[in-house]
Amino acid sequence: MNSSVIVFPGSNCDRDIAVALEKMQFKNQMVWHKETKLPKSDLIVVPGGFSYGDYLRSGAIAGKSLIINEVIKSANEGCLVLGICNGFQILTETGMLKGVLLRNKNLKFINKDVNIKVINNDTKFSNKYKNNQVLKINIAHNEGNYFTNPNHLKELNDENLIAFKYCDNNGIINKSSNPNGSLENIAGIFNSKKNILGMMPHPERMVDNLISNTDGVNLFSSLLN
Amino acid sequence: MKITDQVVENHGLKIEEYTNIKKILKREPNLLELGIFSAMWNEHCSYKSSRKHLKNLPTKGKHVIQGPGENAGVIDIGDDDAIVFKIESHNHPSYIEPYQGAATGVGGILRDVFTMGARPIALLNSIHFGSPDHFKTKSLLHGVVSGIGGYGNCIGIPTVAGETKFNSTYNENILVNAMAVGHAKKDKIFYSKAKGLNKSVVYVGSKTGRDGIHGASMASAEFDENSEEKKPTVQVGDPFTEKLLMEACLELMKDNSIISIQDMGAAGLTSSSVEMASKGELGIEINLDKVPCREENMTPYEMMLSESQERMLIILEDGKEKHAKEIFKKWDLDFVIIGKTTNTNKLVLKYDNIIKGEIPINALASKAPIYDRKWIKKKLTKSKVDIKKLKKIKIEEALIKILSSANHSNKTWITSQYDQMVMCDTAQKSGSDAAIIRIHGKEKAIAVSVDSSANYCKAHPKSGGKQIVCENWRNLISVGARPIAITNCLNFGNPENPEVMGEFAECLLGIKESCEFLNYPVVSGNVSFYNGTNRKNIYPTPVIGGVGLISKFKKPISHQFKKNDSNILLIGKTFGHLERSTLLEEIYLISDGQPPEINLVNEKNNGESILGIIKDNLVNSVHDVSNGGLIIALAEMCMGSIYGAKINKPKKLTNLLKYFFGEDQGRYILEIDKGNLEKVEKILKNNNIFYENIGSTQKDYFEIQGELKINIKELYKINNQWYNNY
Amino acid sequence: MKLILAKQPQLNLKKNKLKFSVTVTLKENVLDPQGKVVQNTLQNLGVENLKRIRQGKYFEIELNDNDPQKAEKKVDDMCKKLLANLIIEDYKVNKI
Amino acid sequence: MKLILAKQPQLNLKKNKLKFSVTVTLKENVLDPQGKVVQNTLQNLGVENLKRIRQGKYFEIELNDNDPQKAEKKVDDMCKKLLANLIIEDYKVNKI
Ligand SMILES: Nc1ncnc2c1ncn2[C@@H]1O[C@H](COP(=O)(O)OP(=O)(O)O)[C@@H](O)[C@H]1O
Ligand SMILES: [Mg+2]
Repeated sequence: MNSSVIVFPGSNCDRDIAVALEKMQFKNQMVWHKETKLPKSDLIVVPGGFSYGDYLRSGAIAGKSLIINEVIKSANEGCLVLGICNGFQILTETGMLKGVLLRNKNLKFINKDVNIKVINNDTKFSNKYKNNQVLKINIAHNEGNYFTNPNHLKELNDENLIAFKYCDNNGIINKSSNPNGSLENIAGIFNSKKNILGMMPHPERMVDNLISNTDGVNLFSSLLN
Repeated sequence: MKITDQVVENHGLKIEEYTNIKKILKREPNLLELGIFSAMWNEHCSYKSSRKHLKNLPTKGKHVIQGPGENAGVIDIGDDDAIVFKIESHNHPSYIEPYQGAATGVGGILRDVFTMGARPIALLNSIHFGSPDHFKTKSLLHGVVSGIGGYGNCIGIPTVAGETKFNSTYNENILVNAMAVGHAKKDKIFYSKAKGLNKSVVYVGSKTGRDGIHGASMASAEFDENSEEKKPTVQVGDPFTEKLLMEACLELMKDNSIISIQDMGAAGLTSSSVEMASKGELGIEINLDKVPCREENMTPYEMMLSESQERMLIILEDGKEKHAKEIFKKWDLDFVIIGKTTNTNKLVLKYDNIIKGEIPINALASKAPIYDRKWIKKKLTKSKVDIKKLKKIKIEEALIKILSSANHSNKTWITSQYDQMVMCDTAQKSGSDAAIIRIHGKEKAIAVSVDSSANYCKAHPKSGGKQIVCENWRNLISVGARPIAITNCLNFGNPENPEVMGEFAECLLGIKESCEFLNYPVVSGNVSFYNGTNRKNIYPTPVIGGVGLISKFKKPISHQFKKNDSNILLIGKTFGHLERSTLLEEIYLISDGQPPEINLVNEKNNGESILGIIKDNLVNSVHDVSNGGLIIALAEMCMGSIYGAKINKPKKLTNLLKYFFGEDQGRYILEIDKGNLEKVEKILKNNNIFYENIGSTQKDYFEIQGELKINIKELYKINNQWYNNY
Repeated sequence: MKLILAKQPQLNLKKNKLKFSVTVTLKENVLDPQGKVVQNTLQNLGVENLKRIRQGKYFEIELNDNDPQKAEKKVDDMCKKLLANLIIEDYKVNKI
Repeated sequence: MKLILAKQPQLNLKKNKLKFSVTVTLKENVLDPQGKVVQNTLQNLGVENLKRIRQGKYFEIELNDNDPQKAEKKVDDMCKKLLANLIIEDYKVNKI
């Protein structure tokens, strides 16, 4: 499977995702944001980091880059797009995913391993997980507080477009297992065609037992499936 | 402008120093030249008070590729890998503007590391605040922590370890020391020494503004009245630009374009150009019209003394300008040839086609003053505490009080604000004795830790200096790493005060002794004097940053208990040294006793043996015993685990407070499977190591027979409340 | 007690509502990394004749006070105490 | 060339300098965690009668244009294009 990772000035999880993709046998290419053409890809990843320093609003400036138009075009043609952390923020800024990511409720950067629950495993991104499976995945962000309007929230629920929700060890979704104030504990969402996934947790950090765990592996193997 | 005594003084120079400048120049300097002298001759750049003492530190060893004298130290970790690291202080700016002060501190030390061709792989910090009750402490804590996180998180380098302490000695002068560690290829290290004539001197990075011109010694009286307003002494960090600068430099470093490279740190363009020329025994000519400026109408004086961040100076090989420029253009950074190397051995500054300043390089470097300041020896206090006379306290109560105190509380509130995982090589995060970072794509890893002990150093600087090196060494040993080398940040008061100077001199003697004995050389460092106000100097606070190597990294060793019913061994002798202990300080508010003694022979023997035991895979967990003594160390091994411990009452030492809270040095706790006990005991006996079998692990409870029994979840809670309630 | 109070219609409170805006900006010579990036981005998006953009903070503060002068003094105090760091920032208070 | 240009008095530029301020605030129904924390902190510092604080962004934009109306339109465009996220934010432009 061919993948492309878009690199913006200030991206800093680009190497990490590339390592994970290659480990999972993707044929990966890095694509610099000034480029105007995307290599042929089955998967486009918009990685985490601080594109443009997170200045103005996280993701806002990257959302205006040249390459983004290509990403949108590919997505419209059905290409899979995965936005992680800052990548999720960028995808919402471009409108590819609805809603916004606000400052964390406690106004602090949060880095920790959190539990998330698989809400919909009937997608290209999650078919190797079980529904309601609890994963332990690292988060690292300032703005992960997902917010959207009531209509869209209803759509997310009705159409089963929520990918992951923050939960506790036992899979219970409640206020105290919500790290950042996110609406309904949402940690990741799909677009209506389910070919775009945006998520705050970092699956690429969870592919190596020596460093963390391997709870992120099945996201990549789902894609290969 | 006429240079009066007042102008000289405003530049932080002594009248005798000014006389000396005139003698060297054989004329009066102009204001620009005076500014340059003041930047180069101040304590920060010239090390005029410390150099004499620093010279004695051991700086060589079989792993040392580059010792002190470059932007950072470099050590060999086998194959073609090298580790580049250094620590630096940013104390004063952080007190004025904690967020930006701390952030730019991180930015500065990162530049020191990637300047040498290393990709930074870890950040550490040592931060000291005043008493939690002091009205400024809370906002300083918040500001500093978010500043450190803000910079490191944005640039994408994990902040993996550090230390945080509170003591009223820092009420008016906090300490913010940042350490950076990078990885380079051994044959691709870049130095600041200029070479060759007529080479292009290139300015890259951010534009120059009026930031931080001359910090404290600014000639305020000589500018117009609103100049004070115009010249903020605190810089704003721009981690985004630094990230671009780092990537651009590392990209350019892939081939052979660079002759020499130097970041613009303190005293900006002045010190970077002088340093390159001085090391290369060359001259340098700069055309100031070319310097990219952020603001209008900047004067040569301002350009030369600005401390704007995120800038570098590079000397390029002939014909490489176009290639280099393209790289910096790709990263949207300024790239301007501002001068060339010359054979005049002078710094020549041109502006408007006129020579505005001309100073022999050696006048700024080798002829800078060096002082042998007066210092007096500290007498060891005789005061002894009679424990029997103190108010009785239950062991359990003392334990809980200490675990819930500011200094001994769990630091997750801080560390969860730092990205510790980015780069995906952090195998052990903060919260452990030392962090472990895997070398990317390799089987080996390094361990890193920073440590200080102002309390011990205040009591007896030499023992304190000795102790802190050992504590740092122990932390690395505890995670199974062979300690290789250290960097040090020496935070002291006013060196013109003979007592402070004495603290400095003696601390260094202690550091030297330990480093020599342990074969643990100093490869880089930084001195920060004048910490204190109103004649109140801070406690002497040397901070040691150590790097160790794990050649075959299979799994991280941490201090949490791993299994049920394994044996707990205490390595090293317990005498029950309670003077200057955490117990006395936290419970009885007594802190004027002697520090514990260091026995370097035992220290080395214990450490080496444990390293061997870890290598042979005979332990489940390891922890060194430090502040708070045995009981705190044991409690730490329980917290965060599902296993606690059942500890026997000591057989010999009868005073339980002494046994459990004593701070005797050179001790470790090992958790050993029953099946491995015999093997481990044999090794310990063969190596002549004193040890005690003090109990075993058990589920759920931390217990000292007949004294206390606490649920470990409860302990964890107690240990985690302080920051959240502060 | 509290609950009951909260449910009371807050009519009388409305009367003495005062509203201020505060803008906090970096001092002239202080680097403004955000403004710089915003300016570059707009230029790349084709906006011409941009001379300079500086970014700052904005606060809207509503007070249940009725003396405008005292209230303004209070807002001024807040700026000094918390909203602005006078070493690198300036601020302006406006009644709105 | 450049050198000479830089030294020319920049009088003619001054003439057509226009300056705008932009404030960007979160829409009424969007939670404002920053404002809330600022408000709590001030209350803890002893400030009384605080009804509400909302935090937003502030921009000062200088243009080398001479038609104020066209310029204002341009600033309005910048807001729509980049400075504000209209899903959650409102903005206001003022000539200053
Ligand atoms: N305490 C110390 N121990 C050993 N070396 C030191 C110490 N302090 C400074 N040095 C060395 O002196 C040199 C100059 O230090 P410094 O001025 O802090 O460097 P920089 O110019 O990179 O900021 C460096 O090589 C540094 O490693
Ligand atoms: Mg340096």
